[in-house]
Amino acid sequence: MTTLTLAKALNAGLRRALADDEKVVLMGEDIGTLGGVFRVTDGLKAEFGAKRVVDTPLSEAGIVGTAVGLAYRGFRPVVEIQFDGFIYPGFDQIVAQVAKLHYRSRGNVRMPITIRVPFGGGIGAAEHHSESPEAYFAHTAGLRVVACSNPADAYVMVRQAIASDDPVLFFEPKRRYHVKGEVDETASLADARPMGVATTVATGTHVTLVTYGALVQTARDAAVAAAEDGISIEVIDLRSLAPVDYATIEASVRRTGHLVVTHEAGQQGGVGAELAASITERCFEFLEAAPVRVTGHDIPYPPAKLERHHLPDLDRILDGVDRVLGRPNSLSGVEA
Amino acid sequence: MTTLTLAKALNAGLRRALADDEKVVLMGEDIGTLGGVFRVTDGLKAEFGAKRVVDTPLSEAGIVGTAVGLAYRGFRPVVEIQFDGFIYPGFDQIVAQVAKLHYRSRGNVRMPITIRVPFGGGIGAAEHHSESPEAYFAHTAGLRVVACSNPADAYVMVRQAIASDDPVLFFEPKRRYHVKGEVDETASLADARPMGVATTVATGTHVTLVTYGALVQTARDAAVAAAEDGISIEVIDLRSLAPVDYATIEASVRRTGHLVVTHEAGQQGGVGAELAASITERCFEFLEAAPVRVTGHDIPYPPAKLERHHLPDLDRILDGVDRVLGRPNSLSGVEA
Amino acid sequence: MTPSDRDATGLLTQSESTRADDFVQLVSPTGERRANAEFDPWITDVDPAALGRLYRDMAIVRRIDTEATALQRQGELGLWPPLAGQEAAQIGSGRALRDDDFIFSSYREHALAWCRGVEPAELLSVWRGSAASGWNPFEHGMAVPQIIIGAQALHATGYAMGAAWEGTDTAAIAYFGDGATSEGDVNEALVFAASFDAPVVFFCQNNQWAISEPVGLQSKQHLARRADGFGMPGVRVDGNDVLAVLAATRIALDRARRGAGPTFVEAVTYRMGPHTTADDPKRYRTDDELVEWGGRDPLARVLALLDASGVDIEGLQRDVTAEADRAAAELRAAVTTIADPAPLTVFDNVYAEPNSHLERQREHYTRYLAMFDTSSAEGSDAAASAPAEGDAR
Amino acid sequence: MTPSDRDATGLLTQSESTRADDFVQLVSPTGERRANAEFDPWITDVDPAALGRLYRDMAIVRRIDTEATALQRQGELGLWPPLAGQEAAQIGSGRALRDDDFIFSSYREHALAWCRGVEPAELLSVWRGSAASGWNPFEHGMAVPQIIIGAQALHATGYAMGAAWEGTDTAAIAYFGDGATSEGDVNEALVFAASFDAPVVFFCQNNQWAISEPVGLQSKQHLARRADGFGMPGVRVDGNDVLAVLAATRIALDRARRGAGPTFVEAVTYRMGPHTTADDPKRYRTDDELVEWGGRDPLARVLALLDASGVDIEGLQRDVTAEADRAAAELRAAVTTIADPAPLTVFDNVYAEPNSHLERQREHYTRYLAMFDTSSAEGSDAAASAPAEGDAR
Ligand SMILES: Cc1ncc(C[n+]2csc(CCOP(=O)(O)OP(=O)(O)O)c2C)c(N)n1
Ligand SMILES: Cc1ncc(C[n+]2csc(CCOP(=O)(O)OP(=O)(O)O)c2C)c(N)n1
Ligand SMILES: [Mg+2]
Ligand SMILES: [Mg+2]
Repeated sequence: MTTLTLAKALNAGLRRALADDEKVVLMGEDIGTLGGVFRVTDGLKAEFGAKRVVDTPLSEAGIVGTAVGLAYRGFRPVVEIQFDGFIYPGFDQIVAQVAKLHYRSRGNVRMPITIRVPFGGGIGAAEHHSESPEAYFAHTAGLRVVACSNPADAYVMVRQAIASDDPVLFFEPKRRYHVKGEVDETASLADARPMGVATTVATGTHVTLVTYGALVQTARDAAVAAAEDGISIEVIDLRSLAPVDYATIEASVRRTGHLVVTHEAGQQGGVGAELAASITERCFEFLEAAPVRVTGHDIPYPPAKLERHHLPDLDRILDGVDRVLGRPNSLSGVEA
Repeated sequence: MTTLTLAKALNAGLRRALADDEKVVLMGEDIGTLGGVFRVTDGLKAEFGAKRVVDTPLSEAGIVGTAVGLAYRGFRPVVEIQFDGFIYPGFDQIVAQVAKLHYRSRGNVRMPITIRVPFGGGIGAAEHHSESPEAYFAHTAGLRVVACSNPADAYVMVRQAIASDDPVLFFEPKRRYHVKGEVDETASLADARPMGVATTVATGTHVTLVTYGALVQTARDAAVAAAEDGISIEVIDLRSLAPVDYATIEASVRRTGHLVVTHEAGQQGGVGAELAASITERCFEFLEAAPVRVTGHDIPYPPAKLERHHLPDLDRILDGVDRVLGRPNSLSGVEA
Repeated sequence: MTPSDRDATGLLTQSESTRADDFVQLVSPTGERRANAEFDPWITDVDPAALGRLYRDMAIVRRIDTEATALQRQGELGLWPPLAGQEAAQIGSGRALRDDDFIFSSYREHALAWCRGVEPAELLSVWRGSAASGWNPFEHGMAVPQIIIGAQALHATGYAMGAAWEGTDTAAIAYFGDGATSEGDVNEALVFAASFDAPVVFFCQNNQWAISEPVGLQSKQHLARRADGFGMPGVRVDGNDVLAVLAATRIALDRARRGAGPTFVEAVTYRMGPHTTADDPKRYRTDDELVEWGGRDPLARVLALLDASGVDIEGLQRDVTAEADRAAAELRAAVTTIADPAPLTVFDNVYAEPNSHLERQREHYTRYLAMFDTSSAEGSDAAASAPAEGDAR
Repeated sequence: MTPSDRDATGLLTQSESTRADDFVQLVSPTGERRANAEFDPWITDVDPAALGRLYRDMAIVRRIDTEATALQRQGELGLWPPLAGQEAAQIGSGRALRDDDFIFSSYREHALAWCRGVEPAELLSVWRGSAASGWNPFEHGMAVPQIIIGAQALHATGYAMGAAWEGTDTAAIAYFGDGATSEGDVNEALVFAASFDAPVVFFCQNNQWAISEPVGLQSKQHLARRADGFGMPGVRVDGNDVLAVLAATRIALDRARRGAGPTFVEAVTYRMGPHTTADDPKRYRTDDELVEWGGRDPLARVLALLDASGVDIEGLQRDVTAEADRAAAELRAAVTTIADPAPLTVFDNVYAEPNSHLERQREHYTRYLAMFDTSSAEGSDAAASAPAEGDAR
């Protein structure tokens, strides 16, 4: 076991992937000489050379589109999108090409492309630097969408994503890049938990609280705080947003009868909508209350000084828990 | 009252908007001389000139991006995206610019841009010509998203969209372009039903069936067929996908206790997910069963010969109705 | 503050020539061979026999194209984008390629598929609406057709980058139209290709139209001039002159193989037919234009040149016509061999690896189909027994 | 088949010069005035007094920039992208504009905001993280800053199209960097501008770097050469020479106003500071480079020229320094006047018209906030009493 920050765990995972498979190439803006604006690729260009760790021109469609061509040629490109809000110029290549080429070619052409996206807010950044665009991709057939929340997962999941023959949108909780955790750098991928499987990070009996990325830690904190009030929360780290590991969530909700989903992205059509709808379909008779969503507002990401009024935090999550349990909460007495 | 096809009703609505406000300009590929590949803008360039009905270079980001500049200058651009599947190259300009500029400029800059999108399948077309991308936009704060389903609405709603000071994604059910209906070309916008309000197109007591666009007709047909089996379906044409007129749906579901949502787009994170989740939140104690979604599969749009195995049709909708009512259906006996 | 009303020149450079015939032509419309010191050395191997083979290719793809259009009119195909008029541009470039070079085409490059030995059924299945694509790209060195305008230019660039990184001298070629040059993707491809010295040829068929829009709406400048600003050579050739196209493509491929980077080739040609069978070109262009371009036919000039070289062109035409008719007959026959896809194949190949969500959807739909039919839905004829829209329950 | 190993030339044209100093320069780094027959007539009005005013502008914006950087280091701003080194490029172009011209800038054009009379608090509020934007674009003829690289080039083009359609002779100007030229949006803007003869100036500040990436990664060709292929003139000027920039921008604006269409101006300059205060340029560039560019300082050469013209530059410097210090003090003072935004303002201005969904969300969040505090959440100081992360319930 080594103690690494999440960013360094990703770095180690990428290094390992580069070493294990010569067809793995990293591409992106400022990922080479600079090592990425978050230093996730620090040192990798020096170690593997400019043809394995490629500083590209400033163009997201260009990066993803050339990655498609490289995949045609048998490479496994790992693309870094510098910040969440800069993924949209590459949207067409992701949604109309990367996602569809395996289908379009009747399985002849594989798109083992990993698209790394530092995502989410809470770092006091400027506009377009704190977005949570994951729902767009979870709605796109042909893509897999995952989000890591801790160093150990980051190290393993990034390698799993690269090893996957399907394209993977890999979301990294940027505000947790510098948080440390234990990483087992010796464990083999074969033994690791598949990236499609969720993790129950705290067990509980009253409420199932599902989230992913940076909010996993907040959810755990909420569970600890709630325990003081005698409320037992089971926290599930979704890890895979598409497909979702419903088996784990269902089993939990059947026991707790209550579901709260929280994410930073807006509510309308967010990942929480799908979770709430699907769990209602699958567990209707077990639900004691409607699933509650605690999300960012449906607004453009606000200026830094206001972000704490946008992002779900411990208090807002607990308010959601109170709501699902019918305890006094901010909407008590409000007609639904 | 005049009898017009949906395409001709849109043409009439656009003509009226061009005549009423000289700041209205139409922009798009092949919309001028050709009159659009669906002829929706037929004759308008001849009537209003090449500075009001503008054939643009072949670039969706270019069209939307220059529309932003025109809006800055006080114009009300109406953009045509030739087919649903070609909207993605313009995604960044729509999501990061059009949607956010009013917020970003603290209300100083308005973006009264209408983006017309012929959408959906069922016309035997090639790849990228039958997509249903509406959920991406419904998830995007700052946009309004509407879909018309008949000539009368088309005529009025396109004018309302153009008159709106907010950007509107305007979805047109392309497979119903040639279906005729009565249009009142004399009615004033002031008296018209606001585009944010849903329409109950068939009343019923057992099930609330919500849809939009081309499937509104299929849903009506389903209601007629179900009536023969003694099942009474209330059909709601959503019209506005963002924001959703929950008042209308809630009132209906409180009576029927059953909700079915149907759309052509895939299920994961589709508009139906939001509707199911929101109605569950708002009407939990009235629901007798989990809301059912009848949607396209979560696959890239399939080749033409398979599209009827992808698109919801009358039978699949009725199967969903049976499911929500607990009658024998395709999933009878399947664990949820 | 306005010292003169003429443009400042100095470094405010802008090239002037936008004459339509400002291009390399090796064979005139009437079949005269025009000497060109730069290009001639690249086609010294093209003797009358070789020229006859190029003629044969062009005649056959023209015939295939006509037959496919007819098949569409008869309801056998859902859509067809005709290549008529662009035979020289496609055959001249296609025959310059080596087998290991990789083609990233748009939707109209049927002649390239012909060069690559794509079978008739493979060619038509996608236009019939029977399959998402017709052939295995790796069997033919040619990607599946691209409908999103310009997207394939980036794919070709990435492929070429990879081929170079592997140390091979394989090249990639991207086909796109005049309209496509306005899309960001094509321009970004030029940026990447130049930056990485990618061994890629950008082959732009300027057929004068993007559906109803004339090329002048996309650019007031010759498209080949676009290249220079991105740091690569550009060449404008008579795209109806198969020799000029062949030479230009060979020059470009040679540069690519030598590690000298990308080249932009603009082949000036004309789409003689509609944009697709769904298009009505009468709404936007005149008969005069058709007549004018008809006089620059790519096949006629080769025949005239062969004639002047003493070749028995009547014999050639007879043979080629017979061959072309056979190809057309094979095409027609192939249509009927394209099976309707089985319903459940809609779920195939969405993912390369198991996907729990999609497997569940597939299972549910299987159960749904089973309600209508007791025979298996997996069989290729199952489509026939699946529910029709509006079936009574 | 390979007749020679040199490149075919002929129409395979590619321009050769990529020398860094291949640009228009009117004042050398040491202050010598270089005659230029094309450009000189455009700056005959710039007498020593006018030149002194340009110097003053540059000195003040440099001081403002330094102060803002200091404010960021002291925690008063969240981020600051310094303009140091680019004063001549920004002031020279900014002072060429007419009041009714409209500016679409990137994030680094603080000197343009200065030219347009943007108040200190308006300038800083967005970098403090207090507001989505600082000023009303219509009050200053300058759009809100753009962070999405290149997007504003299309906005400027559309604005210019509209201004021309209205029959005015107003122009628009788009500012972007060398890195931005690789984005599709910038290239599409060139396409649209040329196609519609839009009265727009594309002003590219080639400051040699896009964060850590040198301009050579984006293009091996001079960026100004990009213009020609799109059908517009391009000019490359010494961007550290305020007179060359002024003249080039005036020429471009004149073309725009005359209906002659767009122009591309490449101003060759250098970012002396980090990309933003969050950047560490030591990781990717050498001190030598800084020293070299330091020798081409845009202010020093103007002083030298003024000196040679007999101006009392010590007096000028004294006055300007005092003025700059006042501007810096005002900036510092302004920071403290920027109120923290009230919590519920997060919901303001998402839509211009009533929106049922958002109103409900706002109402719910209002109730939520009310749980923590009995005083109004609407007041501008309410933020202070809003819940802190991790507050016990
Ligand atoms: C991104 C995108 N936008 C629009 C279209 C619709 N469309 C199909 S072909 C075409 C014109 C293409 O013109 P050109 O590039 O000249 O190729 P040509 O058809 O002439 O071969 C258009 C606009 C598309 N397929 N993709
Ligand atoms: C679409 C997009 N991609 C990436 C970024 C991240 N980013 C911000 S500035 C920058 C470099 C810009 O370089 P250049 O255009 O030369 O402008 P400069 O900063 O030098 O003024 C990058 C990559 C962004 N803001 N937007
Ligand atoms: Mg064309
Ligand atoms: Mg730069």
